[in-house]
Amino acid sequence: MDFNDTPEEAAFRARVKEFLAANAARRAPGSAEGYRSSQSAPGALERAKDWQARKHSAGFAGITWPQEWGGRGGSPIEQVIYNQEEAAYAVPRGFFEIGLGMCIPTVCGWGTAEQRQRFAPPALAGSEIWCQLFSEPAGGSDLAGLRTRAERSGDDWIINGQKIWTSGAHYSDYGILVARSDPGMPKHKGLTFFFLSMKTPGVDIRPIRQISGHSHFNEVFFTDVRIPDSQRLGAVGAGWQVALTTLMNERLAVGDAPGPDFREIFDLARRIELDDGPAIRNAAVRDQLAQWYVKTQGLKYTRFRTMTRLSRGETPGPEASIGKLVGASKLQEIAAFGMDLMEMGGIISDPSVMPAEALFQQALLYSPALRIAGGSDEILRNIIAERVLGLPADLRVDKDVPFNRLPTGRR
Amino acid sequence: MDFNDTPEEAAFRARVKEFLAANAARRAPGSAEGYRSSQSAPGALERAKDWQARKHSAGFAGITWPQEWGGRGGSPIEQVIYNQEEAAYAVPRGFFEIGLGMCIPTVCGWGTAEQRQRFAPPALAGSEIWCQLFSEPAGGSDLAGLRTRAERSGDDWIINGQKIWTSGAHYSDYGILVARSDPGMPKHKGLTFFFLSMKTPGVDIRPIRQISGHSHFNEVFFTDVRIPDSQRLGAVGAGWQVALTTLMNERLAVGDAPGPDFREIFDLARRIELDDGPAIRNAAVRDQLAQWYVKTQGLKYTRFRTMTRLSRGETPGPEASIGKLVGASKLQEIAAFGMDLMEMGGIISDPSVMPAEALFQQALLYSPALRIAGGSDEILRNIIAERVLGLPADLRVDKDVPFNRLPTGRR
Amino acid sequence: MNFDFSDELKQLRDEARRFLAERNALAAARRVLESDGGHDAALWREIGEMGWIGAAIPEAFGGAGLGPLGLCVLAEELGAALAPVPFSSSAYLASEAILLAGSAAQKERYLPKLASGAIIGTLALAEGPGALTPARLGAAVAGDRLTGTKQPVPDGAAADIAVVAARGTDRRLALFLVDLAAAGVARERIATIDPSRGHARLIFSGAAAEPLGPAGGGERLLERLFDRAAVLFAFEQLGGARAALDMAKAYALERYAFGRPIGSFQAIKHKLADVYVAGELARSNAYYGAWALSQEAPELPLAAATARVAASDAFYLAAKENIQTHGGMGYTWAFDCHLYYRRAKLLALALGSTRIWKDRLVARLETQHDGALDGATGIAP
Amino acid sequence: MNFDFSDELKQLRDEARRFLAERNALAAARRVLESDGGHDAALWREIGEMGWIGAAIPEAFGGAGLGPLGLCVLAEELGAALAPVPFSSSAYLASEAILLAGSAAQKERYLPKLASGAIIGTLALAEGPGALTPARLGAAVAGDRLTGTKQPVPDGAAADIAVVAARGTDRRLALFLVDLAAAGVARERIATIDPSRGHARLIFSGAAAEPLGPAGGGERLLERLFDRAAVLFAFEQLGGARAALDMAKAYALERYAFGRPIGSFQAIKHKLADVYVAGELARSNAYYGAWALSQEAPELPLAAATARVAASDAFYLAAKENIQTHGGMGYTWAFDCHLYYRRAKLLALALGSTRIWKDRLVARLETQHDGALDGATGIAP
Repeated sequence: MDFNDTPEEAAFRARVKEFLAANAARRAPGSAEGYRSSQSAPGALERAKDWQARKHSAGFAGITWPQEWGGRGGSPIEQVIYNQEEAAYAVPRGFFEIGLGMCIPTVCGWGTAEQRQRFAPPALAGSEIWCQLFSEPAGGSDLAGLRTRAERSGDDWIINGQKIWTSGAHYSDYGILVARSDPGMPKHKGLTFFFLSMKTPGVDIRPIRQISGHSHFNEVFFTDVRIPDSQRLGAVGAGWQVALTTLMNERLAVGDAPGPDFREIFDLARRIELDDGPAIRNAAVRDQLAQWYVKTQGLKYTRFRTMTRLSRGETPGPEASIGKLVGASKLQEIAAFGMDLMEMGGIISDPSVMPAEALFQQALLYSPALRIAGGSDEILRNIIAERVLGLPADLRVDKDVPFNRLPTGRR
Repeated sequence: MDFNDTPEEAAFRARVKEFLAANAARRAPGSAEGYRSSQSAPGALERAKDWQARKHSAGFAGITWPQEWGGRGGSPIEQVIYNQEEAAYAVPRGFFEIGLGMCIPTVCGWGTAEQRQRFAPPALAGSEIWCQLFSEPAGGSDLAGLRTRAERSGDDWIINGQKIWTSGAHYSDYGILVARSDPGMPKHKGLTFFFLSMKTPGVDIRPIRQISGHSHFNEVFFTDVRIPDSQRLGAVGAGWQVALTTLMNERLAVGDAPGPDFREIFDLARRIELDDGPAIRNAAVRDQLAQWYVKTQGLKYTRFRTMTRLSRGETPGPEASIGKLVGASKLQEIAAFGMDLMEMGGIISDPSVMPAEALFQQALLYSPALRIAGGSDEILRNIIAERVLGLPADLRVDKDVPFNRLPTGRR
Repeated sequence: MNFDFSDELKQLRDEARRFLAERNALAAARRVLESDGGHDAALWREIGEMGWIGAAIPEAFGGAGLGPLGLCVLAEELGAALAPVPFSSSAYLASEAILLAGSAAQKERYLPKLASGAIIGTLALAEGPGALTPARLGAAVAGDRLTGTKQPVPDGAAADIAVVAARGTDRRLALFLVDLAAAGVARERIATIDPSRGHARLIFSGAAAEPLGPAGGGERLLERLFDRAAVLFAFEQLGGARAALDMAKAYALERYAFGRPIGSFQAIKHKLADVYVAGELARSNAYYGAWALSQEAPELPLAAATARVAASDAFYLAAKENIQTHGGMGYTWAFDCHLYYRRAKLLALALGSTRIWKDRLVARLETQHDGALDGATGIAP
Repeated sequence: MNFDFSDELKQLRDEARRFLAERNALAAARRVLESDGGHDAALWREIGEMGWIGAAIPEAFGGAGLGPLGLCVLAEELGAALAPVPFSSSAYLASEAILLAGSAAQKERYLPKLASGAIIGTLALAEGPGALTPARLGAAVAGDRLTGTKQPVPDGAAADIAVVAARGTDRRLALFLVDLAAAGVARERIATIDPSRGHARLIFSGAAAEPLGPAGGGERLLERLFDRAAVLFAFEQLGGARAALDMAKAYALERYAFGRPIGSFQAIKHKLADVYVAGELARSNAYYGAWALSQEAPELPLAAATARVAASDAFYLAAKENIQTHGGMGYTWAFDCHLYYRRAKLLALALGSTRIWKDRLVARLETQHDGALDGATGIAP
């Protein structure tokens, strides 16, 4: 039982460290970077593309990708090592994960050799960005409940409908799309999968404003959008199977959600005075701190167990699935508790007068999204119960019924 | 907004107080009476019968029953007032509630005039005790899933099967029974309802030992038990409708579950020393105490709201349904927390050396039953969601299928 | 036993509910949120005309003389509608403070205008993040001049007068009445987590301040004021909790996933059942607080703390799980879920956190005679 | 990164699992429960023969020399099987105390017999209900004679020797070794919530006691002993949590209600998902504790407190919700659910409540240099 790299891992880590030290600036410790808010900073996209190009030249883009796609042909543990080291640096994040983690692997897996050669290298080099057009307003947790129509018209398909929660649609060059090509078939059987240029006429992108005031997601409207059949991935009606491979490519989460975590609430408790002395001396505060520490460390060492499996070339075990479920609620609790420690003044959200630059107040507003996006708490518990514990799936009324006969609500 | 009785209620309360003062001894405050354990004390049954007879003579048995059944013809609020006052006295409890609250009303509601005359008066006077034979091993929360067979044989029915969780079967004279008369019908449609003497040949009663060591429940086995058709209540196949009327007669819970409640944990916190002083001075303890106080008072004033409705002759509102759901978990938490305050010595269950005569240790062991018996936490949340909030029922696969075609598990 | 509001008060409640629905107070709250406008002046005027603001102010001072129970039923409806008006600041805090401690002259001078809504009052207490104790109080009055900075002051940009907590000449905590239009008062809007209610920073530099209540009596007076306000805030929170649950319930019935309403999944059903239970316990505790408040009962301090803790937790839970029930839609700006979530946290901190109130609750229990605990066994009042 | 046990230790774990299943340790626990017999002597003998008890005792003293990681993997299996043997008392407490503080002579005298199981050791610390502080300690040694009463002493009726915490002649807390068969020792079984493990009251009236470790070093020694034991107990608790979840899972699949397995209802699915999550977090924390223990790392005190809190809560949750998942059957004596429930609470109090350990955890964090918190951000070890 040790925390050391294997000799190979250590060598790789050393190369990563060297590259980062030479090419990027270290992140200030405890820096209060709001949830993804840095993405909307001016010039962020350009900086991100530049950084991706540098990573690519140095061979650290697409670490786990096969070499024939332009990747490094490395192991998942190498990707984890890279991410660990990069996390200490102030580099742009959040622009390429979806494209490189989900879109391009799908295009490469289901597309032609020409398509692979055309799309993989520029994505890897950061010159083309991809987004994923799956979710719909009527869908939510029920991804396959999508209604966007794809109708055949000669060698083309005509797309009409609406997607939602599309991260980065506004700066993406291409997107992958699932649409319903046959509403008379049962839900999972009438879907077909495409990719398209986001500049195609009829594509209309509108940002969604979140509670936090930021807009990290978009609605994307399709009005008679024409896609050539050559941009279909997989067979007509086999869109669900293709989509499943996309979803299986979800990258390993390495870090926690950005925001106040144990360190921040512990620091606050040490600094702030309650009516009867420093918060850290209050037994109720200590009790609560200890519980979060236990969770925070539990998640950390759970990741270590996952890394151990990766390091051996094994598939991560079920323990990898609990991070977001535990972390999102913990973040929301810590945000609210931090505000409580500030008492009547805790509602102020002006960073200039608040401890931790109002990080707790910001987190109160963005943490609800983390309990929902990318699998709600409820869906994650279902997944653990079914895939890890082997309990039966929920009863389904929507499996063998033609999609257009399924009951729908007003929402 | 006041807590006073109406003049009529006050007059009734005065008569109750007078009766109790003249006929019973006051309960010692904070007396540590274990969960129903007093029922198994020697002579308890005789004392209970004697007390019931006295209540009956004084007109306080069957307060809400119609006078033609021998009752008082009073109002629900009068029953509540009686229960409130009686709660302060050390009188036997727990032998007649099921018979008078559920069995006899069903017999009287569905039986003949002769049956009413034959069975109501002795039940009311305490000379005959009734039990309810509904639950089965395979049933649990799914009451209608019962499998005990009733087969017609001339003017009789032959009963074979097993009931479980029958309180008081061993001291009961009669019982009400639902059995399956047609397993080829859907679940709720093949049931028929009976009553029978518990002395009928073929009835075998075996106590069930609980975690706590007590046996408040029984298994009842039926082997070729013969019941005349005249003891059928309701039509053949209409047993479920009859059973529903029984279940609707569930009496209003007035008190909390016996055991350590807020007062006991508060007293313990004031008396016991932690490593750094009296527990009551510890902020984490105070925080927890306050939360239980809020729940305890919330339940108390919720009962006041129910009583207000009863006092006006209205049906209790949805607020009446939350008592057991909140109270049972609270009891389990208080028990565990009380033990925690006692630290390493908290595991001792010998009453002679423990605070509160080991009431917390006892409650740890009997409180799990309270989260299950009479509607599990999960069933109660379903009931609140469906009947109070109007959310849809769970999907049912067992509604329109012949009972003998339903899937069953190994348990 | 009549543990309920009178028919007259229920009628007032129903009227309030109808009026706020007609005026679409929730949409007004959103307008304020979008504009950072502080409050809806037109709605405030109408509310004043209907006599709501002065519900608990005696008729002799221009109020409706309904007593605090009148404020309770109104508070619930204002809370459910998220009405963007300075009601709590003016009615629960400023008016109540003057009623509790004002001289006859002060009452005559301020209460009629507060009752009609002609002027807005508020309480200026907090001095930034952190618990405020008498020892840490920075604001001070020398002679009749106030110096110091208060933030956040609810409705501080719109208020005409403020009751300000400051050290008196004797260095002890006292309350003072300050005309905010006078010289020596500067104010700036400050950002909070709930822009549907305006908050300000008040900077006093030698502003004229007249004592409210006896010198050195400020601490006791604040405690009494907070106990009373805790009950009124609890009703506002109850209303919010009710509305958030109604919103979640409606969405759970309308929204389908996997071919069925999401409200048919136990994960949603049981979540909303728990929200309902917390709301009912809070309601029952708030009713008891209302009784104690209306009777000036010795039980008020304990009842107020109990009502406060229950209502703060119930509203926050309802608002938080309303977002969760709405899924992705729940965290969009366009849906109203966040308005309740913001307001829930705002109100939970407005009179100090539940941590403080829980500690206070136990302290009050400790000083009760032993018999007071009998109530907890649930047998009799 | 190799955050896992070695293949050798995994093999030991698998053997232990197989052996305990073959011996049906759970049925043995029930027999002890029914008979109040204290422990299963035959099982104890076999375990001793296999070298488990001395897993962490150096070979020089008759042990297997596997170090504490050996005890960790065995503890998990003993915990899962609820094995009714005095393993924790003898191996985690008595042997560890002698290893930590014993003189060469004491080690030579006791460890080989403890390792083989020929004698049983225990720790006698608590003096009835309530937190034990040095100031409250009643047991005292004058000269070499011990007087005082200890309860509950785990395996106190079966033990041959006890490590006893008492005041020394200098009035300070120290540990002493006492031969329980000697004069001046009376013992009585006492009832606890978990009769599947025997506990006793030990009454010392002038019993011979020899010092273990330096005079006045008892407090520090106990703290070190408890930190080490906390990790070992955590593994026992992990095993219990795993077994209780397995039991609940199996029942949820086998038991049908409303025509479907109860495990298909979200109320059960999500409950068991939460139990699983708590168990995984506890497992990860326990692994870190095992690493710190095996390395004698300076991180041990903090890691031990973290592992202890996580494991105590996880096992209790799993045991409690296993009963709930079983419904009515869950609270019958005949089903095994209550054995896990009893054991969970027993172990959660055995080294002091989680309240104490949480406080200790924060105290240890406070004394860490700032960098220690970096771990919490989850980036690197």
